[in-house]
Amino acid sequence: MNKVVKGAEAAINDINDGAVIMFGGFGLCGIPENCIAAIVKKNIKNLTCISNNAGVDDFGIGLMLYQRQLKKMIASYVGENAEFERQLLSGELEVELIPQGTLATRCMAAGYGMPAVYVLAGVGTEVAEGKEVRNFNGKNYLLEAAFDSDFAIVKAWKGDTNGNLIYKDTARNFNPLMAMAGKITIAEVEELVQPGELDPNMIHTPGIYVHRIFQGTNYEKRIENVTMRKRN
Amino acid sequence: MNKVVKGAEAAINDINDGAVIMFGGFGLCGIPENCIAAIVKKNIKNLTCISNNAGVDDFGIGLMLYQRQLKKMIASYVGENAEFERQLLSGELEVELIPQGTLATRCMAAGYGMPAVYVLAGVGTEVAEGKEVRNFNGKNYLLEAAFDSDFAIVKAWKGDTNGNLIYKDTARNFNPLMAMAGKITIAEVEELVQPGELDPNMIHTPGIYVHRIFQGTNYEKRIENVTMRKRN
Amino acid sequence: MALNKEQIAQRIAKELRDGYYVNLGIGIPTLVANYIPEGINVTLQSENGLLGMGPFPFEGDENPDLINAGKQTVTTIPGSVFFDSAMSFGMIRAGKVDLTVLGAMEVSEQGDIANWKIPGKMVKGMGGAMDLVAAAKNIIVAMMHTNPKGESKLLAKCTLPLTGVRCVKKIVSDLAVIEVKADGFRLLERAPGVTVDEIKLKTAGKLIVAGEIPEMVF
Amino acid sequence: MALNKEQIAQRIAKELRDGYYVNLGIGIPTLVANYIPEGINVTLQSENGLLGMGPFPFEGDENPDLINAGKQTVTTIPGSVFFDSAMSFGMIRAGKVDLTVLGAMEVSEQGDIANWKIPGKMVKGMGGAMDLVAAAKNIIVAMMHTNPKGESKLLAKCTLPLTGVRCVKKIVSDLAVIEVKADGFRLLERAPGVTVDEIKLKTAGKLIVAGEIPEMVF
Repeated sequence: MNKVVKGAEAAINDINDGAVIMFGGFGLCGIPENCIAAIVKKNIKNLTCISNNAGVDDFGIGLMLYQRQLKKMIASYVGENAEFERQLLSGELEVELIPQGTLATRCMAAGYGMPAVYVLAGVGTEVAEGKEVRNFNGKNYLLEAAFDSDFAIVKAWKGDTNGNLIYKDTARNFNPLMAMAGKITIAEVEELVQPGELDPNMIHTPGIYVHRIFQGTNYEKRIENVTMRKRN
Repeated sequence: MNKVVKGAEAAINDINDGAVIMFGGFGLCGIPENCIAAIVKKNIKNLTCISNNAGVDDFGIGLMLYQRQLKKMIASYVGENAEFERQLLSGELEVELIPQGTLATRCMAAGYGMPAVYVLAGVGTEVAEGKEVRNFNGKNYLLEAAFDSDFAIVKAWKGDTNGNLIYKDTARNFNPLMAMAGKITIAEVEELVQPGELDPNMIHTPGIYVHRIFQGTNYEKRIENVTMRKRN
Repeated sequence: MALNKEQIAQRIAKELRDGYYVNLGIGIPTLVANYIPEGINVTLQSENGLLGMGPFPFEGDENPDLINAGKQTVTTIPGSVFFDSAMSFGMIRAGKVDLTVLGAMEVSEQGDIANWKIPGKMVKGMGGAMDLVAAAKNIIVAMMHTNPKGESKLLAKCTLPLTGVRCVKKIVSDLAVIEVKADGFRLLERAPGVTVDEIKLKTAGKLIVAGEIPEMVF
Repeated sequence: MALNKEQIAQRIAKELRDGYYVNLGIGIPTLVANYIPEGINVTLQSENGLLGMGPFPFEGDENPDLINAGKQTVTTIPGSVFFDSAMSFGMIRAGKVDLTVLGAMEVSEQGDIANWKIPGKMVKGMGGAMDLVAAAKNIIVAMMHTNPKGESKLLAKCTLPLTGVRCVKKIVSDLAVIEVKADGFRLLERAPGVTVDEIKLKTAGKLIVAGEIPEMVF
């Protein structure tokens, strides 16, 4: 059982038109740049994407939008993307906007074998339409289903050939949750090491959840809002 | 806001008769030895304990059993304890046995603000009696309520004065889950350090969940089944 | 004189208590971090997975892996901790975050809030706002009392799609500090030089004025 | 000749496939780890929070913080990982563990299993057994075909409180390898020298014998 693949092209080799894919990352932070580039290059169509955001116009998932590879986008916030708004308003793109914590929890539920979870977010709003509302201890909760995705594609800082992953800083975000949630999980890492090189106490995603892994190249790590303070 | 208390006696100072307390640990591995000793010394009565196991006859929660401090025990496995069996069969002790994964998940649910969770364990068995069974995608699940405990007492390897915790090896077990689940969470650690000394990427329990912390002393760390192989 | 954004942030900062864990939304709420009172220690939570958020980095120190929920570069402080998004919203949902400060397009006299969507016009998404308003123990809204056309944003009933129901506890606007009570908007404080009559005029929802209304003190 | 415990473990080990994640219960199942076939790489999961469980430690190397679900001292191997109990049972519940091997007091011809309680006599608790049998993709039971009194443990219906329903896929006993099918226990292999008639005699549930039944090969 060798989980190591040569690169992004090999990793996404069996992703076909119409697939449901989760992409880790928050904005452009912690996104699987190599796999996104490979999917753009291969021009796979009719994809359903589950991702917190939709990238920006010329980077991240925005590249797939530009090529009209997406049939449906499931996200919590898509505010940085003019092409997205255009496709949405023109009806070319189906969009499901869901609360960020609900998005995260529906990924976790899939990874933990829980078919659905009760959450507070969205009760009394249009998010609740058509969903079960249930009162526990005087509070109303919505029942939200676990995600069912064909592939989860995540980006980690370090990984070993067993598929164990460690994330860095806020680039962790949705990555460990989606890593648990894919029928097939693909991880690209900045540094791929041998088993035993990672401290077993400090691993965020156990390798049992990861099916393919490779060391990515040329990470651009674009920053959306560079915000700084002056040195005195 | 100072979370640091002087020691176990100060940490458990406001635990009174009748409290519902979670204790971290699996068997004798990763149990909060100092706090257990303080509760035994103070002889607090009528406690409801939530813990995977009930210690052994002369250590861990077994010490509380021996002093008849427990009204009710909620656990998954209590096989190492003759006094436990005696109190159970005589009716002195109320016992609720629940599947280990359900125990863990009910703790996690409390820490994540989920009022109840659907799990597979126990469907079609006596564990399911009186509980909602619901079919999702062709499989039956039981609805299990999040735990509601007054105190959670956990043991970590290292902690900082903000309450951030790191566990070691399989002594992690239920500790991070219970740490999230207590109305008041008390952490005893082998080494208490200043903020900044722990790598922010490698913390298992964020301090927001921890209300009191102290560095414990004289850890015995008794091993239940020392099992070894011969050197060739 | 109506408050400017910095002053709104400054007034909200007075609501902080020692030991609070606080989530600050984008815009005016972010500015609150600049006015934390002396002797008060608060920990900032950023819902993308950071507890103990520090100030913006110095030029050249920006780290693309370290951003806040507004996607701005930030820093850590001693004692910071990173976690995943499920745990982040887990601690919010479990009520561990003491205070959430966020902006609003509309607030109703029942405490409903609308701040995520203008049908047919704005489709950016709710991000974490619905999770925060549904679960935080205490929610303060930072907002302008009226929109650019001069229309009140404090209404009897929200007209825009809701973000959350009966959740706002307090409003600090450019004109007033208002508590949301069972029977309506209760006026607590006026901006310096702003009259009760002006606030009444600019509040479309039911405004309760009981006794003398003091001016804010900075 | 009936198999001894080591041989039962050895036969079960032949069911392992390369890349499997496996949870081995206490008793005979634990012994399976000693017979993993050449060229087959399996990773052992211990439900107290360890993936990649190594052998018992050498004398003097025991670590009280490092035990298995049977509370025995164990070791790690390169690539091991620790996690909490919720994640441990999460990966089990999500079907990520390919095979669970555990003991049983009774198995029914429908695949029900009883192994945690004898009313009025044994009240140790189910530990993780109910979670494992409810969720593992593939469950093999390692057991003696009969109890010490000679009574069959493979029944039409379990008499003891159940651990799980319709979950056992295969049984390896001291006498036979049996697959649990929709219509009953299907005999696949005999222990060397054990006759089909003896297995029939010692199986209280419905035994399906179709064609020639080969002897196990070791």
